[in-house]
Amino acid sequence: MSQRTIAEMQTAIAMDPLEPHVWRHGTVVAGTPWKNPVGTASGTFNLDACGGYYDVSQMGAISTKGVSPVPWEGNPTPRTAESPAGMVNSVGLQNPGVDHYLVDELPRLKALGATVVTNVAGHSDEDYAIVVERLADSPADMLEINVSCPNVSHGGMSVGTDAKALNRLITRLRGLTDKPMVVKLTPNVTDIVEVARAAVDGGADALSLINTLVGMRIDINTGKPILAQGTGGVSGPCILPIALSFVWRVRQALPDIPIIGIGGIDSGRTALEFLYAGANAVEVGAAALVDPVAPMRVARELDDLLDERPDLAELLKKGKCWR
Amino acid sequence: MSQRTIAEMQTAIAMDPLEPHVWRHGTVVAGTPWKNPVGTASGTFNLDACGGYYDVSQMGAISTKGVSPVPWEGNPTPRTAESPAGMVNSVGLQNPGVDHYLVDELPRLKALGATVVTNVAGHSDEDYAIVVERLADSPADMLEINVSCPNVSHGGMSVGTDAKALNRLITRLRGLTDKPMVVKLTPNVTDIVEVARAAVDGGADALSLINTLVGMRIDINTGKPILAQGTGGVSGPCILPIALSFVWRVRQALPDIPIIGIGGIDSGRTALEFLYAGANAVEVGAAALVDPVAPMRVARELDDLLDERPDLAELLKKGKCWR
Amino acid sequence: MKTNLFISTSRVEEQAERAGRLPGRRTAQVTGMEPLDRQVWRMTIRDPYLAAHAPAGAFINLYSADRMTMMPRPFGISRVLAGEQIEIIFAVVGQGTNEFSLLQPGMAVDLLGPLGHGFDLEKPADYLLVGGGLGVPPLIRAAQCLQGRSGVSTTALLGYRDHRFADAIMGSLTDRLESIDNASGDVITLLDRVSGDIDTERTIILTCGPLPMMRAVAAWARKTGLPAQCCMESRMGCGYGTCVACVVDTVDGRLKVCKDGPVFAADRLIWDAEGSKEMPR
Amino acid sequence: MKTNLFISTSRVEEQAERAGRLPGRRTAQVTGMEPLDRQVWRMTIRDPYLAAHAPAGAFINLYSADRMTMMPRPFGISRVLAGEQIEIIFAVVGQGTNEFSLLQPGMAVDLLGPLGHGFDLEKPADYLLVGGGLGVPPLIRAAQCLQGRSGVSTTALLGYRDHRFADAIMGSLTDRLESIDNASGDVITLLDRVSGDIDTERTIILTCGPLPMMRAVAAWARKTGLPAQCCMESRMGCGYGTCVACVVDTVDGRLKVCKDGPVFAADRLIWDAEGSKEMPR
Ligand SMILES: Cc1cc2nc3c(=O)[nH]c(=O)nc-3n(C[C@H](O)[C@H](O)[C@H](O)COP(=O)(O)OP(=O)(O)OC[C@H]3O[C@@H](n4cnc5c(N)ncnc54)[C@H](O)[C@@H]3O)c2cc1C
Ligand SMILES: Cc1cc2nc3c(=O)[nH]c(=O)nc-3n(C[C@H](O)[C@H](O)[C@H](O)COP(=O)(O)OP(=O)(O)OC[C@H]3O[C@@H](n4cnc5c(N)ncnc54)[C@H](O)[C@@H]3O)c2cc1C
Ligand SMILES: Cc1cc2nc3c(=O)[nH]c(=O)nc-3n(C[C@H](O)[C@H](O)[C@H](O)COP(=O)(O)O)c2cc1C
Ligand SMILES: Cc1cc2nc3c(=O)[nH]c(=O)nc-3n(C[C@H](O)[C@H](O)[C@H](O)COP(=O)(O)O)c2cc1C
Ligand code: FES
Ligand code: FES
Repeated sequence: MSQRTIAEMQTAIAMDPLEPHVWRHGTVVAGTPWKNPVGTASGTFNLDACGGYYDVSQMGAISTKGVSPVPWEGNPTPRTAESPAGMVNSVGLQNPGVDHYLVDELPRLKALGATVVTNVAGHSDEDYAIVVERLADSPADMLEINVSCPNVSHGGMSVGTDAKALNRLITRLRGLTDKPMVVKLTPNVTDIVEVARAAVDGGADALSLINTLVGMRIDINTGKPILAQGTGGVSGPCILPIALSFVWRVRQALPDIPIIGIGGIDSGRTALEFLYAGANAVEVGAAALVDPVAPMRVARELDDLLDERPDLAELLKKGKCWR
Repeated sequence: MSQRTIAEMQTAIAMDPLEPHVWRHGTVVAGTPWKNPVGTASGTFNLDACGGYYDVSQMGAISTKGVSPVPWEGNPTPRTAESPAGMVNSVGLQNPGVDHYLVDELPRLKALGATVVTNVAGHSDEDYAIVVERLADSPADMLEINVSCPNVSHGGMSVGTDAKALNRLITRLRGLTDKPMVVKLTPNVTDIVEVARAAVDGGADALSLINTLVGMRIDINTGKPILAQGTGGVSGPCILPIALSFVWRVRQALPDIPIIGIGGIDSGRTALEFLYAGANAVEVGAAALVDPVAPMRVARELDDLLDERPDLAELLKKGKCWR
Repeated sequence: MKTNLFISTSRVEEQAERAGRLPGRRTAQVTGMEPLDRQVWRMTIRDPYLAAHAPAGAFINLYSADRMTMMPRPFGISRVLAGEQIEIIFAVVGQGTNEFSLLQPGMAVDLLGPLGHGFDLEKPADYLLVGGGLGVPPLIRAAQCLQGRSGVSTTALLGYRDHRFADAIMGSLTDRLESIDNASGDVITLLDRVSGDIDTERTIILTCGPLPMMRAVAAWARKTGLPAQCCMESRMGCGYGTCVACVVDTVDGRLKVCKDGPVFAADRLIWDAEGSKEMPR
Repeated sequence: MKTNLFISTSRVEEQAERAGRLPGRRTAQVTGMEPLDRQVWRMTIRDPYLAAHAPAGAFINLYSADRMTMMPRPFGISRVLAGEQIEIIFAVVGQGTNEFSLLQPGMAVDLLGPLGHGFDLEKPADYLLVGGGLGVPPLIRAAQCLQGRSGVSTTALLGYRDHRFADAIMGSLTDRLESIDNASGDVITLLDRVSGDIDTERTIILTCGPLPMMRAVAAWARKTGLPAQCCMESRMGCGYGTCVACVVDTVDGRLKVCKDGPVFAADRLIWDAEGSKEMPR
């Protein structure tokens, strides 16, 4: 988003992100080919909502909203608060449950031709295991284990901040499926490398990071938090530099693990920063909430930027990353 | 910065932050009275630079740049990169050392009538101890132990992320001075409450938080980090919601410890959010870099906002906090 | 000053049409800005797609030009006007609305829409439009859609804090208008006043306003046996159905105000559930 | 669209004067915007304080109206013009400069300044103004300050990538002007060309441009035994001396480009130290 010259802005303006496009630069994440390196981030994509605005099959991948063993009600409202260049949410994984997902969103996405990353939520190891088992022979292309949601009281982030617990969980899930398994990490930790290693040692095929940072806003007219839940998770451009450094640090420590970079991406240029930080692919989250077409626009902008970077494009195509 | 109505904006526009002002709402931090609850944050105040723009004695307190036992050179340049609604810095505590500080900035600040919080830096327990000893009978009003700088390789953040090491350090420093001792915490930890407790148990009279979050930007033309150092510390409005939640969580766990809230404050309203989150005072950092008068403007705006909140104002005056 | 990454109304609308999609976020031109009251503004925007697709009860998202405040600001569409324009009426309550009030004709604003599922106006009926304050705009659009329909009558009952800023516009579109300000009572006072004239077989209530008001109107409708449609407010994360931030509790589960609503049948809403705790103005 | 929390030039300047302080960040009016080259603009701004206090080599910070990009953008003052105006000349290289290039006369921009410690022009001398590309603006101001001074002569030697966008302005202020573009050589070519005409006793070099160019000029000056003053660039965090981001290594230690500089004597600078690694354009 920075460093866009007039000429580049004119290109952006001239670009029609909805026009049929032949992707020139794909990527491969843990053996799964993506049409391009840009996916939607979990919780910021909904087929009925987004499908109206662009051809979702043309995304690199679609990471769907976290699914739990049974339907979850989520948290009380208000569930969002604005913050500078970002937002705080405490949706709390409201979702209709894995059974509904298997007969509704997943088959519809696959019928459209989308590459699907199914985001898995749970309150306990048992919950995660149930969902992973149910998905084991579904048409989902990849599973993304969300051990990093700050908005649920059990499971979620509490697993993702404890390397031992995480290792135990991932080891268990590894026994339940052969699907490529991505573990989604939380930035709310002292040592991301320790947690990343625990996931990889447990059998993760890839890592995705970051999930949201714990945050809040206060209503100065009441003196109380804006979110009914008190705190929530911060996302959006504001977390970009933080997310980049997490990806960078994990990449320095683990040169071979596929990484999906997430956090504050709102343009081809910010996506590219993640690729240079060592990510194999990226996902667009909050930016899609303020512009439904954003993920597709980011993908198109990145396709153009990669034209001028054949070395990087070549690495991605081979499932490798920039060092 | 949000929720400012036209009427309020006109007030802001009409306000002259340089006009002589009688502060109506002071605070007390660990026994030290502040003229108002707004200080400058360490590293974003320099007497020669800021003194030209406003009467620095009128701030609640002046937290000066971290001082080390000997002069430090800091990191190579570039030392700053922009990020959405914020910045990343890797200054690395360049400073002329405690001896220079004792004969130069400190006496000049005291001669002006400022309340001074001296920020202490070190690469080792020994370093901190030397500086604290040198300051023990200086005219500094408070000491702020910076165990949270992400930009130095030893000491700094490595102490602030390890509860045991922190407790040991603070216990040692406690033996060296009777001055009110503030410990400045880093947000780059899994469990802020554990670290906060370690500092308080070691003898901290107050806590200040947050220091910067680890972050980085990458130059997409070179594929390399913009900062010479690679990563740095993120500050500015972008970290506001994150900082608020850290203050809130520490306040929930430790109802009595005085807290100085820091992170993304750029207006009386954002300062007020910290007071409602449980802070006894606040400090303005990056906002001062993009508007020299910002700390004074924030203090003036807050003084007005506290007029309408006598309960809160009364608590602060007594050294207590909002619950 | 505005440097915008998004593309102008006409281009986005063309692109979307070509691709058979909904038009996404786009930059449109402000064509008018007029104060209706202290801190209440009437703004018109030129956007061909919106002008052609603006069901009563639908809303649009406006976005700040300052990307530091990035979230959507939803506003009900109050009228469609000649020249491919739509109108909104809004109060200045914070950063975003303050910024919008400073826009001048000729300037640009980013928007998304139309959004939401509006009022059901299918039936020929006597419509009672019960609105409070900044809840009146979607009812104005309802009145506009109903105007001139055969077998339809419209009565607006409007409650205001003080100045009756929407009476002039609403009055020109309805058969009857009664309004009241805080000092003299609320819309329930008005409902009681007109209740004698109501044909309970033919009457449908449409309501929009602060939550306590709508709760009272829904209770009144239940008591009187009239069907009521409520246009809800909620703090939104996207406004188009993707983030699940804006939910309200209904007998059919937690539904999205932005996509399943904002209009819900009064008897489907669970009025005291957690999901509807936030007080709209 | 701009909703600004900062106050207009005149008010801030008055307030500061009353308090005996420097004027802080303020909102000033753009009075002119003209392209000098592809992506190079000449912009004028009305600000009485700046017009009265603009030493050669001083710069100002401009700030984006989009608070998502909040850091200062420093630009050398190129001239003071009638009507309490100052001029800057800038290239579009990123988000901020792109936004500034879209400003129109009458629009507002936030600024801070004057900043920095400029050229020492005390001595009557033959001044050699050696500039490259966007390093020329502060030398234009130097020429303006020197113009008409008795016992002073000025020769400008300017190197450009391609178009010689500053020649017209500089030519009107100096006694002699030589310029060159990348295809034909660099400023060292020009220095060598004029070296025969130089009175080494009376000549002072002022230089500003890309770091490699200034390094070469400093080496040439050393060789020739001429004093040189270099106007440096550095990535800044504040621009007024508070953050210690912008340092450069000198024989006197790591100094701040924004406050101790941007002008330093060539022989005080340590040319190859880490502290000056960043390549200005
Ligand atoms: C479906 C719908 C239709 C609406 N129609 C109108 C209308 O026709 N006229 C009108 O004046 N207002 C309307 N509102 C309320 C309007 O959206 C808010 O007043 C406005 O978003 C406030 O923005 P701000 O930046 O000034 O306030 P800020 O408080 O600075 O906004 C901060 C954030 O909170 C959100 N927010 C603040 N207040 C509300 C609120 N009451 N409801 C929902 N979100 C809020 C904003 O959208 C923004 O994301 C409507 C709200 C909804 C949900
Ligand atoms: C003392 C000084 C005087 C200058 N005078 C002029 C001048 O007269 N004319 C002119 O065209 N340019 C000048 N520059 C360079 C000018 O400041 C940058 O080109 C401009 O800040 C780029 O902003 P941007 O938003 O377009 O770029 P972005 O890359 O989007 O900016 C991101 C951040 O990096 C900083 N930055 C980017 N490039 C540079 C650079 N080369 N030097 C320092 N900081 C940079 C910006 O200030 C901003 O904080 C000067 C720089 C300095 C330090
Ligand atoms: C409203 C909302 C809901 C989210 N829900 C989920 C979720 O269900 N599962 C998950 O792994 N991450 C979830 N996230 C986190 C995002 O996928 C992403 O990691 C985060 O928002 C950072 O990216 P961004 O800055 O691009 O938004 C959610 C984020 C938002 C804003
Ligand atoms: C350029 C810069 C230098 C800093 N130097 C110090 C320092 O020396 N000691 C310290 O404790 N914190 C230092 N900080 C951290 C700030 O004091 C503050 O904790 C942080 O920036 C968050 O507040 P903000 O968002 O208001 O800037 C520095 C921050 C910046 C931006
Ligand atoms: S606001 Fe996002 S689903 Fe309704
Ligand atoms: S830029 Fe901050 S000290 Fe120079």
